[in-house]
This record gives sequence, structure tokens and C-alpha cells, in this order.
Amino acid sequence: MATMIQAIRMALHVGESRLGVTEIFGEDVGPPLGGVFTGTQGLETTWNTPLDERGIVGMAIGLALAGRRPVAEIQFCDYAFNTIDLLKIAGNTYWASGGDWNVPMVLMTPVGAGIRGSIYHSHSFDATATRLPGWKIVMPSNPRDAYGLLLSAITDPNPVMFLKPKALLRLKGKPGEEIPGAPADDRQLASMIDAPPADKRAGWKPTWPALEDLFIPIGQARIARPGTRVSVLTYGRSVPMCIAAADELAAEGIDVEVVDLRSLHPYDWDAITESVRKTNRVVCVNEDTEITNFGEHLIRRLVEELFYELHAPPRLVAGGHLPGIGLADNLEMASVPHKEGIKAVIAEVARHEP
Amino acid sequence: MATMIQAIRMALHVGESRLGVTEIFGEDVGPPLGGVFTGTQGLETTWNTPLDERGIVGMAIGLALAGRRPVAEIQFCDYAFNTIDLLKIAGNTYWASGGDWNVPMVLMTPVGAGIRGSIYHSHSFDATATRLPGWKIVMPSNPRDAYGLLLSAITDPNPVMFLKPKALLRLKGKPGEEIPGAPADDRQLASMIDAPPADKRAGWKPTWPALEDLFIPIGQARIARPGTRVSVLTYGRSVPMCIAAADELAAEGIDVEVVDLRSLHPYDWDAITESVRKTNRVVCVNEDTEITNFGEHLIRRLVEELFYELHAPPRLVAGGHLPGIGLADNLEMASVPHKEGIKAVIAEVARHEP
Amino acid sequence: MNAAANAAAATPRAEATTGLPAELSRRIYDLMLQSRLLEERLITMYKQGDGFFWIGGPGEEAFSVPLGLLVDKGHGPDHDYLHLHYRSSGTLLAMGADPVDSLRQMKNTATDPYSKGRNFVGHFSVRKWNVVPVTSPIEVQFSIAIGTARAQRAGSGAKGITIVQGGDAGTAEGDFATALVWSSRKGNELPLLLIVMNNRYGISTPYAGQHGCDQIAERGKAFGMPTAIVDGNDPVASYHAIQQALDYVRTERKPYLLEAMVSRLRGHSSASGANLVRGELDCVERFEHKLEEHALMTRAEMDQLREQYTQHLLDASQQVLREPQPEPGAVWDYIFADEDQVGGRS
Amino acid sequence: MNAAANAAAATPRAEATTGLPAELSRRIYDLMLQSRLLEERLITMYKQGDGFFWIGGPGEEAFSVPLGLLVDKGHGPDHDYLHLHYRSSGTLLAMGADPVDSLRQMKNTATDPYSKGRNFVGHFSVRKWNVVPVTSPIEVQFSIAIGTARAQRAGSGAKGITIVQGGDAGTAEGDFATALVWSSRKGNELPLLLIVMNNRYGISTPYAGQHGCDQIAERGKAFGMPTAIVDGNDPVASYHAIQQALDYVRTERKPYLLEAMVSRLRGHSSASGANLVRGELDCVERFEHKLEEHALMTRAEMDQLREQYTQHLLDASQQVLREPQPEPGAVWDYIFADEDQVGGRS
Ligand SMILES: Cc1ncc(C[n+]2csc(CCOP(=O)(O)OP(=O)(O)O)c2C)c(N)n1
Ligand SMILES: Cc1ncc(C[n+]2csc(CCOP(=O)(O)OP(=O)(O)O)c2C)c(N)n1
Ligand SMILES: [Mg+2]
Ligand SMILES: [Mg+2]
Repeated sequence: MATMIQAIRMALHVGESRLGVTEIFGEDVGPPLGGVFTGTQGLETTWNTPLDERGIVGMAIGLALAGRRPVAEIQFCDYAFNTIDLLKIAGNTYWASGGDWNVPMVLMTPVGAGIRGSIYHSHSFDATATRLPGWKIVMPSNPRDAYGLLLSAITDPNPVMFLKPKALLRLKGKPGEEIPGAPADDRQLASMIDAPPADKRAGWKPTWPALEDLFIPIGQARIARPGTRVSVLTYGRSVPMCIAAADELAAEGIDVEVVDLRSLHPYDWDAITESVRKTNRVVCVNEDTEITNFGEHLIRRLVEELFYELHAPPRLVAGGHLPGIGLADNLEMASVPHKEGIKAVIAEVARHEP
Repeated sequence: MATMIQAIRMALHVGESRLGVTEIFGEDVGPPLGGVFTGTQGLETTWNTPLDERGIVGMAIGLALAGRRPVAEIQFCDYAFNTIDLLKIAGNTYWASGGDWNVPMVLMTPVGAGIRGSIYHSHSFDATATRLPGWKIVMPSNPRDAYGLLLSAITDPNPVMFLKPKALLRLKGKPGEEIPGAPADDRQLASMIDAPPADKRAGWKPTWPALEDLFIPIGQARIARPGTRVSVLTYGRSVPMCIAAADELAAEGIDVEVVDLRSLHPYDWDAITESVRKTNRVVCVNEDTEITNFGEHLIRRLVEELFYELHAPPRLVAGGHLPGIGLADNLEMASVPHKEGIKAVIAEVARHEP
Repeated sequence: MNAAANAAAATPRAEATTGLPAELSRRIYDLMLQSRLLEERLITMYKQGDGFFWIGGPGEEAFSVPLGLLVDKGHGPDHDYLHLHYRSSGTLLAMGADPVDSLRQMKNTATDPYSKGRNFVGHFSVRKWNVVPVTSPIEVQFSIAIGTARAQRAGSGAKGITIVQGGDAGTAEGDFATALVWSSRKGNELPLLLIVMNNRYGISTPYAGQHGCDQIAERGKAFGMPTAIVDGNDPVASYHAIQQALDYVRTERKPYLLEAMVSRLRGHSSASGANLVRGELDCVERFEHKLEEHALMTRAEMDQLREQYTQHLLDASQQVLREPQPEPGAVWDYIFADEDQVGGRS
Repeated sequence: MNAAANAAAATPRAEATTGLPAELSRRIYDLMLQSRLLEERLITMYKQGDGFFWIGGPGEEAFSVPLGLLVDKGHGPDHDYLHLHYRSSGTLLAMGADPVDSLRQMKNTATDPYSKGRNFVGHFSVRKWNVVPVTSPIEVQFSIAIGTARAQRAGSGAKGITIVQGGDAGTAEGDFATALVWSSRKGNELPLLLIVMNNRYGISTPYAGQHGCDQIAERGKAFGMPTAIVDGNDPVASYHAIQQALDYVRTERKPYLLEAMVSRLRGHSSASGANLVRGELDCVERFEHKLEEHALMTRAEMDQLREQYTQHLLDASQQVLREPQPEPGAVWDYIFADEDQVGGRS
């Protein structure tokens, strides 16, 4: 089964070969490297930019204004914080011009902890991204969603941010997470689309499988694990953790529903409220720092609209309000949510007596 | 009585004359203009920077590392969004170096709507600022607090952000909002410290009153209006609106407590919980966009810790999730909270039957 | 134009002396005058409370009008993309914009075609002419312009080029360097004309003491791009300088840095009063003398033109005051290009 | 040093030929070797799983060691501030840093004096020597360095200057332009030495095709600052170039841009394998030949030194593995300089 990074590569291939993507660029995105996570290997329209994130975002906006379909990458979201003003412009150009100019661009960037990336390869971007009106924000938790969300992002007439959960990029899909048209056999797929080692790469060309369309609508959540006792609202890297926590809690007789938002903006309010109305208990889980966190928006709106249907105080499991994520195991583990902690909070909420 | 902008000017004078402030800089901060809001007129250590916000923030960090006490200004917070990475560095340097280097700097910037500033002179910065671990964030709602918070900011060994509510800068203090040592008479004060018109400004020097110290501790809220029925948690420009709404509601027999946070980080959790425990009802009011908003953090923490003491769903009154604030009256009014809307929500919460 | 057209037919003598065909000289004057009078009307509206803020181009007409006449106007990469600043009214008028639309933006009416009453005056947006939205943040247009220029780079087949314009103080922003770096990459050059309008001020801050180079144009040299400095108060010199720069960029598909020395006749904006500034050269006045001198137009013709446009703008402004303001609910329009689907409201 | 000290006394002949006093040549070699062996030990630790990530300076020793020897070391504005990058181990060792501390940062131990196990190796911070924390974001040090330099500007009375160092690709960031603009303001110049370590790569991206200038040094000229390019693989040439640059900045209190052409012997970082790269000149090897040639050291002496340091670093790395890791609760330390008062936890 394909990994998420292979799924992204295949989606970009579909994008440039039949969905109108005109260029895919960023630092080390083109040959010879094809991306620090191999996400852009073997593609036709990739190129390497100067080391200048402001230029990368500006370039994408300009190309979009000129009617092209750019897909830009910021190598790590940790390095996008000097471009927030430009991201705001991408998000407000259509509005500020009264509908005169739209900005159809995709910005991809790896986010989150989990690879011992220390202070500058561990940032989350979801809270910041949800503060950018005019942007659509998606974040997959598995290869199939990555493929389907990226195809939707590529064809969207608005700026769409595609957040790549760093820690999941190399994980293979599970049953049900197939990429339509991609060979099921890992080794076969790898031999077709993974670039050989640097020294043997010259002249290499990938053999793309006959990939089929899969458009996962932006704004549509997915019930990653159905359950009845507690609703867990999460996305990206936290999804598999929450599912694992839920599976363990099942043994303790606690039946947890895990809602994978997939789209952070617009988010699937119907799916969220349907789940919470059913379980009457909610836990929001994400990795970003806890103060002024997107999960707090969901909780605020839930208490505003569903106050009396909540049988336990809603809870947020998020990253600590820390200046950074430290390198040492202990430090990273103490800074972002992990299965055990998530499990404990879900259990508390599930067992809470009104 | 002094206006807030006069209070800021006087605090900066105290800062440079006896609290160790070594330089005050930013775009048009020095002579001849002395700040686009006159906040730095007549000071000794002001200078004009190049038009480069990244340079301004970097300059402040560097000066602080070199043991100076800089006060930097970003002319409008709308133009600080290309410096978030540097602001993060100011906030993480002490932590990242394991306590080796601290960064004692003050960053001032005008925020918020209320002057028909259109898309780029109306931004709020509180949600973004509270997402900068390692920073202390203050925002006054009246001249006295502005004076006392700025003196505390200047003497703090950490980076402190001083958010200036644009719409309140020219408002005079009310009784109880005196600046210790400043003449009570407006005209007298103006004649002493307000610069004459540009053409008569050459050679002018202010006559500073004998100002006294006033250190309002960072992290300490103020009960702006005591009440019993509903707690309104707010700050900055929204404070006078909330007080006005509360005064009108008093006539309807609704006794509202307005808590002026003054410090957004660290915030005064004791004062907040004490008020909410008393009223059992809470409304958070601020101007920033509503998705991933600092008020949502307060509400999330309140429901986590005080769920059963809440007799009504907590509410947030904030700015719409819009790409910008439009110029026309109708557009600005429809984009940020105003007295009538605040009043309606408080009344709803007050009248809510559990 | 009509009034100007009535003027005596062009004489080779005049051409020789103004350096431009007589008809073109009159056309340029006519547009400079319209642009100046438009700005004066906008300032009057501001002073009468019919607008919250004024910023604009009095003092840049001698450059901005020729620029507007020389651009390849149209939609898409085969025409020129314009990333202008908030003093570019002369360029827009020369391209054929209706001055009344600026009055609408000044009064933030619902009929404002540039921003629907959302943005300050001078913040143009005309997609059909490749005029991308003018943004308030200084210099970001230089980071964005490299994108439209890349869509037109050598080999793309596109015939148009990209023109980006900003002030002198703004070149201190990293975005100016971004445009220099990205447009000059060896083998990946971009067809980009970078224009710096140097009025020697950033709000209240003089050029002197803020820059290490005497002229901003010097900064292009390290990147191997041709540079030029022109008297932006002289429409003839500006016309030729712009034409030369455009020819280079169009044919070479490489960047060119042009610096225009201009005046700031009404100060920075309404925030500084918008009153006449003493000691700044007035390009309209100067050109009027020249036209008279060379018998291309008479004072009477010019006075008549001035009167005619002044009256027209006065009438137009009164008309605009009667036009509707945006509805409060309009804030929710144009958030997304597909549907206005807003989180928290989906 | 001892071993080197045992070597034959300096001979004028040698001095004449290496261009530096014999003793100094041996000192520089000794430090270059220590720095190289330190990096090799760090790479070995990485490959053995005793560290999550490696990045460092193999290929920059011939420049970074002389730099460390020439800085005015101390605390406060009367000494030099250093804003280094993640390849500056040679400079730190030359200043007197203990190599073991780098092993500690590699293994992210609680005893790591630079970041307490929080940051990647090569991210130095030594307040007592004015070494400000090395940051991972490329080029931001150029925007921050102008601040320490301003604290030392002409008239401030401060004797020290500020030195800022980064790579070639990073100069595309606006921060590099910020340092050029702010340090060269006429009448407000800053005592800033800007150093670009040009290894002709940014990770996988070659210099060619990314820049409009053949040499980064060219970018200083528009700002009226002296510039120089030096063979950063030659410690003698580097020593003289750095000395000349430092003298200028110290006495003139104005900026100077120095570009050093260096090698990247182990590729970008552990992310690209950290293996030896073919075709890159090795400055240590080259200097060894020179020392031998000029009879300043014998091969035997050099081999003995190499063996001695290798053994010392091996022992040290084993020692470091036994040192404690940070406690989980340590994440809450050093958030605020006064008290660790955290919102949500006050
Ligand atoms: C990024 C940014 N910073 C600050 C401002 C506030 N501001 C508006 S105009 C201006 C001065 C611009 O000077 P210059 O670039 O020379 O253009 P000019 O107004 O002189 O034409 C400033 C500082 C802004 N609009 N954007
Ligand atoms: C702002 C930023 N963008 C991207 C990165 C990722 N990155 C780390 S090193 C590097 C290349 C740096 O090249 P150069 O400046 O030449 O320095 P070198 O590593 O070659 O010494 C990149 C892109 C980063 N650390 N910071
Ligand atoms: Mg100017
Ligand atoms: Mg390099």
C-alpha cells in the first residue's frame, strides 16, 4: 500500500498531467532531490527556488493571478512565519478586490512533531492557518485522504493550504486507504515511482500507474472510528493516536468515536454536531500550542450551541504553551499529545458523572 | 486629564530619563513627526528607522541582547505579519539557550478598528500575540493603565508587547485614571508636552511634569465595573463599550461585572475565576477574528474548570472571520463588536434560564 | 481630449523641441491635468468629509501618464501585468479608467468598481487590464510581481511583461531584494520592469540617512540588470526612459530597474494635511510652460480644459454622493471564489 | 596544543613561506584538526544512533578557526558579538570551547551548556563570549546582528564590533538585504562584518541558476561597503582577509562584506547521509601538506595529534552517553527570565 508521501507525489502527477497544475516549486523541490521528504520526485513541472520563503509565496500568488495553477512548498512550516502577511494577501485578494481577482494556488508544508526535529522542525501550523480568512485548510491523516484532498485542493479556485503531517508521511496506508489505480504491492509501487539513490538517479524516470480521480470534498469530515460514548475531534498526526487510544479503551468498554476533520476550514460542522449530539461528550485533540488553539474554537462553538447536550466538560488535549519543542525524547514527549495522555482524558470524559 | 497617547509619551519619557530605556525607534517615530499618533514627540532617544519591519524587530532583539533597553514600534500591527518568525525568536531565545540569553525589549504597536482605517489599519493582534510563547502581552483600556503597564513593560526582563488600542489613543482619562504627577488640566498638559504644528516645531522642547512611578503589575486584571449577574471578560478598545453596555443594562436591572484583563499573557486567572464563580455567567469580548480567538481560550479553560458553575452557555463576541475590515461605515460596523451587539448578548446570557 | 484635439495641428518644429509629436504632447498634458484635477477633487472631498482618507499621486503625473500610455493593455500573459502603488492614478487614467470610479472609491460606495467600498482611494484593481489589486502594505507587490513575470518568462510564449512600482523608502523592505534576486537568476531571468518612484520621503522620514546608496538604481547593478534614473517631473524624458526600459524587457525578457525622481506636492496623505508643499517642483505647471513656449497649446486652451474637467469632476462627485453605500451584509461577499462558505457559518 | 608545541621551533623561512608565524600556523592546524575530528565524532555518534541529527562545519575549518582566533572575545559591547551559523564549530573551538560540550548537544543531554538538550548540535550559545544563540531559521541572524552592531556604533564608545555569518543560498532571504541596508545608512553606519560562507549549495540546490551575481560580495558594492572574496580553504589567506576586514570595521565603525569560498565535505547534513563528498577540496589535508612541505610539522607529529584527539573524543563521547537526559518537566524551565509564569498555569 502507498505511503502518504507517495500518495502526495501521485496526486501531484495527476495534477500536472491532467488537472492543469503548471508548476510545482519550493526549496529543493526539483531535481536532484525532489523534496526533503521525496514528495516531488520524478515530476515534470518541479523547480528549485531561491532560499526565500517570501519569494516562494509571492511567486505562487503572482502565478495564480496570471492564470497559472501553482503548487508551492514551504520546506517546513516552521519557516513560513515570515510570510504571514503574504498569506493574508493570498486570502484577502478576492475579497479586497470585490471579487475581481481570485488566487487559485496550493501551498503545501510539512507540519508537526514526531521526528525529533527539535525547535525548528516540529512546529504545528493549524492554529495559525485557521486564522487566515479566505484560505481553505486541509490536513490528511492517511494516504488516501492525502491523495483525494490534494486533487480537490489543486482544482479549487481559492488558496488552499495542504498541511502534511510530517510523522505520517512514510507510513503505509491501511486497508480501505487505497489510492485508486495504484498497485497494491509496495515493492511494485516503489519500483515504479520512488527515485533510486542519488548516485543512480541521473536519467531516471518514474513509471506512473494509471491513477484514477478521487476528489475528497474540502469541508467534509470522516468518521475514522465510529463510537457512541465520546466524540474525539481531531486531524492529521493525532488521528492514528486517537484511534489507537480508542481501540485500547474499547477493551475497557469505552466506545469512542473518532472524527477526522480532514478540512480545518471550512470545517464540517454538521458531522461534528451529529457526532456530539450522539455521544454528548467531546474531546478535541491537536498538537498545536494550547493558548488560542483551533480546538478551542470548536469547543467554544459547541458550548454556545450544544451546551445542554454536553454531559461532561469538553476537553482539549493539545501542545503545551511552550516556546519550542525540545530535541530530547523526554522534552518532545512532554510537549505534544501522546496516546497515553489522550487515552486518559478520553476515559475521564467518558466516565464523568454529570 | 491626559489622553492615552499623552500617557504613553509620558511613560516613555520616564523610561528614557530614569528607567534605563536606551532607544525608542520605528518608522516616523523620531523627529520631525514623533509618531503617526504623536506618541513619541519630544523624547530624547527616538530615531527613525528604514521602512523595514523585519529590521525593526531584529534591531530590537539585537539591542536587547547587547544589554540595551530598546522600545520599538511597528507603525500599525497590520504591518507586523511579516515578522512573526522574529517575534517567535524574541520569545524563544531565553528558552532555546537554556536561560543563557534573555531579551528585554518592548514592542509597541497600534491595534484594532474604530477609525475607518480600512483593510490595513484595522487589524487586531491579540489572538496572534497570545500565540507567541515567551512574550508578555499587555493592552490598556485607559490612560492610567497605559502609563502603568508601559512602565512595567519597560522594566521587565522579557520581551513585552504593548498593544495600543488605536481608537482610544486620543480619549481623555476619566476620574480615577490620573497619571501620578501629571497636571489635571488638559490645556496645561498639552501646552507642556504636545508638539506645536509642524511649521512651528523647530527647536521646540517639551516641559515634562514631575511624573511619579506607577507600576501596574503584568498579569493583574482590573475590575472595571463591579457587578453580580454576568462577568464580561475583555480588554483594550472593547472595555469602554462593555462598560457602556453594562451601564445601560443596569437600567434594565442587569448588574454586569466588567473585567479588564489588561494583561493577555500571563493573564489573571484568579481574578477571572473569582468573577465567574460569583456571577456564574460569562461573555468574552474582543475585536479579533472569531476563529481561533483568545477569548475562545478563556472559554475553553472556563468550561474545563468551572463547567458546573456556569448557569448559561458562555458566549464570545468577536470580529467576524473576514479577510479584512471594509472602509465603509456599514462594513466596519458589521465586522467588529459594538455596544448594541455586546449589550444584546450580555442580556441574553443574563436572562438565560438554566 | 476633444478640447486638446481642437488645438492647432502639430508642427515639426514643436516636435523637435518637446521631443515628442505635438499630438502626443497634448495628449499627455491632457491626462496629466485630468489626473491632477482628480486628485484635487479627492482632496476636497476628504476635506469636506466625503471620504475617510486620501492618498494619491500629485507630483507623479509626468511619469505615471506616459507609463499608462506605453503599457500593453489587456488581459492575460500576452499583455502587461501592472503591480502599482497608491499614487498611480495617472497611469490608470492614461489607460482609460473613468475618474468617477476613483471618486466612488473615495466615498466608499457600493458602486466602487475597485473594491466595493472596502479599500482606500488609489487602491485600483482592474482585472480586464491586468491591473492587480494595489495593496496597502508597502513593497509586497515586489514579491508578488515575480509570479506574473514568471508566467511570461522567455520560452513561455507570452508576449506581455510585468511592471512593478513602489516608493523609495519601501525599497528597504526585503521584498525589494526578493524581486532583484528572483528576477535576475542566471538562466532564469524574468521579464520584469522594476520602477522606484523616488520622492525622497517615506511619510516624514527623508531619504538622507536611511540609505547607503545615493540612488536606489545602484542596487540593480550587482544583479547585472540595466538601470536608469529619470527626471520623473519631465513627461518627455519619462516617456523615452519608460519606452527604452519596456523595449529592453520585452525583447530581452530580463529585468530592468528604473528610478524616477518625482515630487510629493500634497505631502504624504490626508494624515499630514494634504496641503500644498512649498519647494516641490510641479510637473503640470512646468509642462504647461513648455507647451506654451512651443506654441503647442495656448494658455486659454489650457484654462478651458482645466475648467471643463474641474466642472465635470465637481458634478461627478455630487453624483457619487447620491450613490448607495455597501450593505452591512456585504462583508460576507467574495470570501471564496466558489461559494461564500465560511467556517463557523458553513 | 602540547604535541604541536613540541614541534621544531619556528623558522623565519617557514614564516616567509606559510605567510604566518610558525607557531601560529601550528596552532591553526591543531584547531582545524580538532574541529574536523570533532565533526567526525559527531557524525559517528549520529550513525550509531547517539543523536537524532547532525549538521556542522567539515570544510569550513580553514576560515572558521582563524576567525575564532581573531575575534575580541569577551562579554558586552566592548567585545565582539558573534551571530554564527550551524557550521561554526571551528570558531568556537578556536575561542576555547570544550569539544565535549558539542558531544553533549549532539546527545541532547541535560548537561548540554548550549541548549540543555533542546536544540540540534552546532547551535551554540555562549553569553560570556558574546556568542548569541545560533538559530535554525536561515539568515535571521542578519536582521538581529544590526542590533548588537548598533549598540557598538561610532559614538557609543563601545570597542567591540559585530560579526554575522551565514551561507550563500541564505543570502536570497530579505534578511541579508536588511543587514546591508541598515548597516550602511549614510551617517548611521554600523560596525558590522558580514560574512558569507559560499559552499555553492543550499542543501541540494547549486548556486548556479539561483543568483544574478557571480559572487555574493558584489551585493555590498551598491551600499558603498568594502567587499572581499577569499579562498576559505586556505587558513593563511583567510587569516589575513579576516584581519583586514576586522581592522576596517573596528577603526571605521562601518560595514564590510567578506565572502569565503569553502567546501562542504560531508554534504548538507545527516539528512543527506553525511558521507564524504567526492571532488571537494579538503582544507585540513591541504594544510597538512603545506606544513610538511615547509617543515613546520612532520607527518608523524600530525598523525600523533590526530590519534590523540580521536582517542580523547571517543572517550568523551562514551562519557557523554552516561550523562543524564533532561527531565520531562524541564520543558517549563526558562520561559520567562523573571519567573516561569505561564499563561494557563499562572
Ligand atoms: C509594510 C508597511 N509598513 C508601513 C506602512 C505605513 N506606510 C504607509 S506609506 C509609508 C511610506 C512609504 O514611503 P515610500 O515607499 O517612499 O512611498 P511614498 O509614500 O513616498 O510614495 C509608510 C511607512 C505600510 N503601509 N506598509
Ligand atoms: C528560513 C529557512 N528556510 C529553510 C530552511 C531549511 N534549510 C536548512 S539549511 C538550508 C540551506 C542553506 O544553504 P546556505 O545558506 O547556502 O547554507 P549552507 O547550509 O550551504 O552552509 C535550508 C534550505 C531553514 N533552516 N530556514
Ligand atoms: Mg517616498
Ligand atoms: Mg551553501
